[in-house]
Amino acid sequence: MSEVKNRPLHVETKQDVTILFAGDSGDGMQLTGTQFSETTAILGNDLNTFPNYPAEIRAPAGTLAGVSGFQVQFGSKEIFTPGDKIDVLVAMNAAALKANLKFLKEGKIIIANVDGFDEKNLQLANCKTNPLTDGSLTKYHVYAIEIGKLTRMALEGTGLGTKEIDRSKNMFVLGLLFWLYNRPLDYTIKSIREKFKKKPEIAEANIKALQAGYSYGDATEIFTTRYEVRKAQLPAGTYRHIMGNQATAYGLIAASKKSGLPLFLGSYPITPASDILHELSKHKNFGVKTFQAEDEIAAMCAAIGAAYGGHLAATSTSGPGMDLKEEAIGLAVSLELPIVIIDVQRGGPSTGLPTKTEQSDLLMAMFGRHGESPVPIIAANSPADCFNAVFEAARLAVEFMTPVICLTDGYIANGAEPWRFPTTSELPDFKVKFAAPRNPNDPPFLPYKRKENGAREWAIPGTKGLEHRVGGLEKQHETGNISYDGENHELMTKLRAEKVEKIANAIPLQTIDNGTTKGKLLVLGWGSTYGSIKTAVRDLRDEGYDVSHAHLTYLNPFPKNLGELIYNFDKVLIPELNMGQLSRLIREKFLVPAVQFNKVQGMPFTVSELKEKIIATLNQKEK
Amino acid sequence: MSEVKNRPLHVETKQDVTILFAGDSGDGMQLTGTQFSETTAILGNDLNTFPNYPAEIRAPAGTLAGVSGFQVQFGSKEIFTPGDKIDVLVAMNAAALKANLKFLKEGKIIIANVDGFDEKNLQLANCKTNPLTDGSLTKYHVYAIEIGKLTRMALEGTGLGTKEIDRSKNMFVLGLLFWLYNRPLDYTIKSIREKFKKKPEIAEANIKALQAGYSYGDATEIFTTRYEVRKAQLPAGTYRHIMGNQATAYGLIAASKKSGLPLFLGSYPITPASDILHELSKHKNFGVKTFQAEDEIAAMCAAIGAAYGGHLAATSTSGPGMDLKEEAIGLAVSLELPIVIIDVQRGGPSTGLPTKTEQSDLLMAMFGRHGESPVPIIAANSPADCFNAVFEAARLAVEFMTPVICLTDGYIANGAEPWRFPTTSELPDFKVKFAAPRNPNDPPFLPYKRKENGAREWAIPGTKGLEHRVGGLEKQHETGNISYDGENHELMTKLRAEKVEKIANAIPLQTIDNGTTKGKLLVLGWGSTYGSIKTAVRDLRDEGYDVSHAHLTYLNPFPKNLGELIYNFDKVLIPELNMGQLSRLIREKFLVPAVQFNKVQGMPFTVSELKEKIIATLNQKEK
Amino acid sequence: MSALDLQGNGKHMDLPVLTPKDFVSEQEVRWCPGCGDYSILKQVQAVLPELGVPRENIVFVSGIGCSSRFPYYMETFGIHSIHGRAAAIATGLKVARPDLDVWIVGGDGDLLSIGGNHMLHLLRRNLNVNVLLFNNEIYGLTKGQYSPTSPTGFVTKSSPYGTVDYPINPLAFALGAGGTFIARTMDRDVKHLREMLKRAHAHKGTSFLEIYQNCVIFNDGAFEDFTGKDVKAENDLFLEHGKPLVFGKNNDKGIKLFGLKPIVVDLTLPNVSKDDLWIHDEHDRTKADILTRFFDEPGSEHYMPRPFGVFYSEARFCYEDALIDQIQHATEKGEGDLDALLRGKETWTVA
Amino acid sequence: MSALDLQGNGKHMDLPVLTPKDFVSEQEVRWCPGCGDYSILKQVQAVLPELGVPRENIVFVSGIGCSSRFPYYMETFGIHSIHGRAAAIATGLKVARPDLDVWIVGGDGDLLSIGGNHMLHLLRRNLNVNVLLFNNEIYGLTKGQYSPTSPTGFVTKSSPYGTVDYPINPLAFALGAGGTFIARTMDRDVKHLREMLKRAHAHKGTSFLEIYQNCVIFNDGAFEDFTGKDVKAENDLFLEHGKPLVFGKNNDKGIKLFGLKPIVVDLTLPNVSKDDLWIHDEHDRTKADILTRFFDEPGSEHYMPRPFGVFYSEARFCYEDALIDQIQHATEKGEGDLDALLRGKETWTVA
Ligand SMILES: Cc1ncc(C[n+]2csc(CCOP(=O)(O)OP(=O)(O)O)c2C)c(N)n1
Ligand SMILES: Cc1ncc(C[n+]2csc(CCOP(=O)(O)OP(=O)(O)O)c2C)c(N)n1
Ligand code: SF4
Ligand code: SF4
Ligand SMILES: [Mg+2]
Ligand SMILES: [Mg+2]
Repeated sequence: MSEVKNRPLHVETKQDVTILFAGDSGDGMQLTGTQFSETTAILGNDLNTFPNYPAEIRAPAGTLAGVSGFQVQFGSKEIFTPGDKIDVLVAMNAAALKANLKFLKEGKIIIANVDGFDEKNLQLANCKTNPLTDGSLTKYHVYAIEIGKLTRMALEGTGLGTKEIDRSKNMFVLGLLFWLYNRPLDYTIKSIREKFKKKPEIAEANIKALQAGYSYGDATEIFTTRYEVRKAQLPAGTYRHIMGNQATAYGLIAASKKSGLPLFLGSYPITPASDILHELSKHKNFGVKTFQAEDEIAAMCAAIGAAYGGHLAATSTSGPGMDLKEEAIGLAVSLELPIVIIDVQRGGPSTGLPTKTEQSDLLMAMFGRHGESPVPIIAANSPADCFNAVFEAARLAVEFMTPVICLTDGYIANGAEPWRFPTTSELPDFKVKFAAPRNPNDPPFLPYKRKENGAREWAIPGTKGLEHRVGGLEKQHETGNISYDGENHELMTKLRAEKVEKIANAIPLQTIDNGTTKGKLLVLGWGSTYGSIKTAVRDLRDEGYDVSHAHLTYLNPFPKNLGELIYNFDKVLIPELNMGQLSRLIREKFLVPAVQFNKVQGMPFTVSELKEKIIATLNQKEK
Repeated sequence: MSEVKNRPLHVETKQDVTILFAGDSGDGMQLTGTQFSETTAILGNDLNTFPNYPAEIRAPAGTLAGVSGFQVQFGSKEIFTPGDKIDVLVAMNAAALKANLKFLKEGKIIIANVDGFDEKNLQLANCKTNPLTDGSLTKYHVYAIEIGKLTRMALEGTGLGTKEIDRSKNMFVLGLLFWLYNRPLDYTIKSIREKFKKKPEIAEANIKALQAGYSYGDATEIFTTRYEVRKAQLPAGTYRHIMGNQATAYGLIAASKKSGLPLFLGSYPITPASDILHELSKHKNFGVKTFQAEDEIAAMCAAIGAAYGGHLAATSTSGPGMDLKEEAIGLAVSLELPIVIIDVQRGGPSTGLPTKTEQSDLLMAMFGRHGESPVPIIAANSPADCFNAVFEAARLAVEFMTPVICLTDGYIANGAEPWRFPTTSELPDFKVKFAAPRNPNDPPFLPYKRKENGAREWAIPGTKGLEHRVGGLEKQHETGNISYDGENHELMTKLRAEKVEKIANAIPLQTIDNGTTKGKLLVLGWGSTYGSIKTAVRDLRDEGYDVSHAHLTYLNPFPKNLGELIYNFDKVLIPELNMGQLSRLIREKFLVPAVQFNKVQGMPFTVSELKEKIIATLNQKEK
Repeated sequence: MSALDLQGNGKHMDLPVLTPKDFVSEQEVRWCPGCGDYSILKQVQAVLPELGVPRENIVFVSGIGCSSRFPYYMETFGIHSIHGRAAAIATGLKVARPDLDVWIVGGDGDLLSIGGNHMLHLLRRNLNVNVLLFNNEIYGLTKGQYSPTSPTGFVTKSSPYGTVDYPINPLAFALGAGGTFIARTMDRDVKHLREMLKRAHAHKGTSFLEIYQNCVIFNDGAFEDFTGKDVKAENDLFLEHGKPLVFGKNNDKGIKLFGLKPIVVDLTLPNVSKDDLWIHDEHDRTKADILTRFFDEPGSEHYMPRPFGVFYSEARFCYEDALIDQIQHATEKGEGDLDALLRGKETWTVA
Repeated sequence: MSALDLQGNGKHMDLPVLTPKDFVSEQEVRWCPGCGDYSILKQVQAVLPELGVPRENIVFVSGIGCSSRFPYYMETFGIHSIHGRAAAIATGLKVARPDLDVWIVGGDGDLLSIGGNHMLHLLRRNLNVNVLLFNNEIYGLTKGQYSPTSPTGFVTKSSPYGTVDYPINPLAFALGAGGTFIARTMDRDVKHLREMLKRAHAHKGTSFLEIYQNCVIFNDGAFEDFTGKDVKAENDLFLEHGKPLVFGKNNDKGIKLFGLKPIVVDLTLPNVSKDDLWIHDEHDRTKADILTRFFDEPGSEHYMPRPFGVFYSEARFCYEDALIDQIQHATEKGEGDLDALLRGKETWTVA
């Protein structure tokens, strides 16, 4: 090991940096990335992350299929995406390099684990020659480091086996990156100690490796530059780091508190939604009841049962599970019970690309049930926004006595960002008033009598004098008795539709996120494309283009002023990670020839492809 | 019994007549109506029928809820609907009269069974006074006949018990109607003998009652007019009488013959689709395999298994069952296997109005699955047309290797009409060529290599050298191997969508059913509204209105010329038995402000309400 | 009322004395005249007042089918849901509200065909609910297709050549699924029916009660061998805990275990004694299993009479109790603080 | 090839001699290193060549899960379908093509949680297919939630406080569902595994084979008591038809029936003889039922060893055979004439 000495170091200040930690599934890249991000967040940078891992639990080690990546963009300006192209590629083996080199900017850094480029690894990655030595990487700054070996040296004498020692090499890399970007180790050290509470020897080994990596950066002369990324100018407030599914879980707990209703989640595990179930099952001290059902049908039905019983009921799933829930969602529409249905969208159709992202369940959310059964839809636009979306879904569900579908997707569900979290007192209350008990002499209870907003009363069992029956057959207006009368059916169909339409009165008007309220081009997005569109439009506006950005949270009903807002622009461009689902709704509703921009590659939009499309759209002559 | 004598009889010729046989669920009105219709069809009248019965198996006798009706319109002109208003109301009890009087034209006939208006029946029907005697029916010709008593008299001495005798009173009525409209008894006599093959004494009693009714008409002097309805000028050919679900079953058997594939139906009973299962399970001599599954998911999945095995696979259900099938339909989209999915739509949402009709599953058929999973859709427009629709669905499924949804609804599924049935040789062949066996030295088999029309080959187990795996995960182009590659996913998504789009090349262009190819107003319909729209437009064109009618069979993809055709009209009006589902698709696709006309009352459109709407639309100034 | 009383324990002060009539809802009953469902409805209405549960704490949950109309006729809370899902809905309801008295009602198609999986998982989870399976061996509401309990060869609308399905044995299924209370009764023996309803209610855990129910329209007389006045005594075996298995018009037949094989013995023969007979033990899972397979047709060679009564009962923890326990434990250690949760472990402040 | 050969009877002339390698597909196997699935895959590939079935007549059908990737690795026909539906798809396939050799592969979640109902109905219908249940008592693919076979109290991602679910007993369930072949084996005893695969294949009807499978990542060592070299002999009971129930390192323990109660006896004691032991009888449904409940934890008081082998087998007609029979009978009476069908009984002609 080279001696530690003070050497002249160049310090470069950066506005933003994108790092991709890539390695084999077993290399612990997700943990490394998370730790780097959390420390970076605490330092006050804005950031955005994107984990991208294979569908297999342990894809074959060393192969391209087994590569697991964690991308983080952080900066001193506001960051809305994990970055298009990367500045630093950490490649723990040959496959990780090969799979990701195309994303690396020219002239930028590769930190390669030499031990991951031995013959076996090269073969597994289908490399004929070793890229570290065959001259193919001359366009980049390559730091080829024997990370495995160095880690082993650092941990010599700890008494741990080679297997355990090798597991720490990700900490060595992390330490090195912390040195390179001048970040303190203490947060990670604390986390490691907590994680390995029961195995202190493992904890200490990991910490040693971390420190060794840091020292290595300090000591070796191969690094001549260190980088500084200043604090971001974020809105004032207290921040934390949060992942999308976690925010969703918290949103439900918050809604439970604010409504005064105990929370019930019926769910069946499915990627990428399972973490919502996992997170909520931890919080039994909030009185949260999680029920892992035998399937998605049972999960939805159990939520119906719990809602009928007066709980704040929710169910969480992804596409294939949504298909299965549809019949029961139709029942909830007919029963007019409040249920929050969370669909963490993933690549379809069928099993599709389970670990990749897509926005292709919007039309199913709108129309996925037989008969006329309208359901309100809300979409989250970032990891932290999952909290707001699901909280709002719960509020509307309870206020309007209706199931509400809340759409997130794999990208934001697994992604993370700093979150200026609210305090309890900042969150709106929506305490529920159940239907009151009645005396034998009171007029008969009318379970389907409606309030002004179109909602019926929530009449829960255990309430004296409210005995009544509900069901999926058409109900007589007000009494709720079975009715086969045609005109009554039309009336009820209209009342159910109107109730959903009336939600437009209870939600904010649509605003322009960035830009002017009139102009040449409106880019209209929804859901997880927020960050990319925001960044692209911001950049182009800086460059002087006449383009504005509006982003929909409410997909059904639309905000009341949406048409007006769209008509104020010459053109509207709708980028979506599907084949044009919001486009269909907008075209149908407002009869405007929306320009579509669609991508279904399991990945978010890059900012640059959006910019290109926006410019092309602006330049295109009306046909 | 009064003597039979020759008396002067007025004979009136009618172009069309609508009769409603109405009675208690136990009164056998469905049978009576069917017998009348079949005899009438054989006589050469055109006709259209509409059975309308309660959801209960045996709703409480005598009540309004228990009323069962069978409406038939027949005539010497072409008949496309069961008639808006009725000319003859047969009312077997007070409830039947009360429930249906509003449909009777002024000045027309009521044939009432006096025995059904005793105190008990009046009470059950919530009648304070007896309408037969309280003077409230002066606007009609009322024939109050003691049908029960007369039947008992006729069957005296047969040795049958009162209960059995009373069951024959519907035959008395039928005989009377046969006399009134001058129809022969022989067809019905033959049917009765067949039906009660094993109980000849019951058969003879029914025949006696039938003849007694006929003689009663002849003998009594209360009828002074007899009616004649001449043969209709139908297109030349040989006709039979057919019900919708039966036609659907026959269409599948015909497709099985014409494709050379054994037929497999996986189904789970549900109103109003069960009769397809019932009918097909009778035809084991055609090699038809019917599988009554444990639920709709299993039914659809079994169809997938059978299709994979090389059968012509189908599944039949109604709305709630469709919800459940959606996940498996998505799998079929991904596997690219041919399956005919029949949805006999009924009133929704949820359990809704199970025995009533509606057209509200179109958008679910389009968008009911997560992810991008396009499925072709075909709709039948009349009972007999169910045959064509399902046959065409099978042809397209096999030719394009895709599931195809075939929409019918409760109205046409249970309705009946004369059918100029095809001969086997008139039906197009679509013999299937499975992928050929391969030798070990042949290049590897590519299960997802596509033919020009976008379809892959059908490679069935048992074929040497074709061993391969398929699944719901995204597949690599051509090889079909699992692929998580983003660009491949986009390619496959597009290829699947294009394949469905290419069906537009394999279907006829849209024609104008009635009217001109340019004009003021196009009435655009789909499915079971055909008859009502056709009649309304024909009548209005006769009155000189500038209105034309086009009716869609192909809902996805639309015929290639549909846009052009629509743009040739100043306005387009879309009447649907839903809240505007085709309207949404047309507005979205062609950006035209289609005028909606919606009804969800569990009943078809009446011709008169359509006419009114058409005239109003023509008169309305452009806004 | 603005909050949820989770502490409700099913016992209320000053209960008004209720009568069967108090459980009759306003809805007109719409089964076919003569349907076995009427009798079951009546007996349930007769038994409920005796259970001491306030009317507003009772919920009937059903799916779709003739039998599933049941909740509409009960003046209690009720959900007539979708086909096959009653058990799943009841599970959510009971987990949310252990204070309620939850009854699941459904047909053989609803609970065992489309709803079989939810039944399986309900039985193993052992929520404290009561399941009334109206077994008429037919699909009534959809007008006569065979059901999973229909005998092989049965000719119905969907099986004109006779079914080729081998039927489910509902009680054997329930036992295999881990059910803790398994019993059988019939629509026509109202006394036995009432007793079984009470036993089912008294059991803590999922009570699975199969009720032979006659569908007069599509499967009339399916159980005539067991419910018919004249034949009943010879074909039915009424189980009583601790009593020997005796049946026959004159109580002249008994059942003995010959190794693991049950055989019928003639008690009138000199060397046959009641003391040798199988003594019914509700808690013996093996005996219960053998009893579920007393399924011969009357008249067959090794004929066994059809058992009625409680086949099996077992004390086992209920899902909802264990869950509530966990919540209580967790809450005792400190109720959740939303602000602390949202804040998390690490925060930073931007001025 | 343009038509379907329905006459195929599974036996072909001139079969090339196949080896296990011929059943290895090109697809890279992607289970975690050390996963029990590898062993099962290998033994299936080893056994298939011995069965005499042409490769192209074999179809593996699975749902979703780690285990459900199985078909991809087999050089046969295969469908990797959707979660829980393999049994339903296989049913349609087998009804359409009785000539094929159909195998269903899946995990405890796939076949018993979401897919439980299809399994129930497959078992009672008794189609001639083979079910391989890879029981690892966990959801592997979704990264470690409890499954319906996980023991109560199990701490997993979705049960941080321990599960409150009472587990399914898969073999008791299968027996209660009317299964005709019920067996258990394990990933690590490759000889026994091979034998069971052959027995399952040989059985005509639905063969239900539970395979204890170790998930190294999320539930490592779940079956260590039964598969571990050192402990196996003391904890496992290998069933052989007609043989007494003997186990223990030195075959020194036996099982005796004391009435209906099984007890463990020490064969080294002087007055204990092998002749008194329970003789295994595959066709005894009651014995099979008792065996399915040998489920104590090693070391518990009335400890029973865990049985492996064929618990039960029964000859019963298969659904598809009965259906094909009906079709043949109907066809013999006269094949369907489409023109006659379309024409119906009554027609009239318009000139
Ligand atoms: C999803 C769905 N599938 C099918 C049906 C149609 N359906 C209603 S009830 C029923 C079965 C009725 O039989 P059972 O459950 O035995 O009840 P019973 O009428 O005999 O009391 C069926 C198939 C439905 N309503 N929903
Ligand atoms: C409809 C649906 N729900 C949920 C899932 C997610 N899912 C995939 S596999 C699986 C369970 C895996 O466990 P198991 O069947 O025991 O197989 P193992 O991975 O343990 O072999 C789940 C819940 C899915 N793919 N589809
Ligand atoms: S059809 Fe059968 S089960 Fe249904 S109400 Fe009538 S008699 Fe009862
Ligand atoms: S997660 Fe478990 S079951 Fe799945 S492949 Fe890995 S070891 Fe096997
Ligand atoms: Mg039934
Ligand atoms: Mg598992």
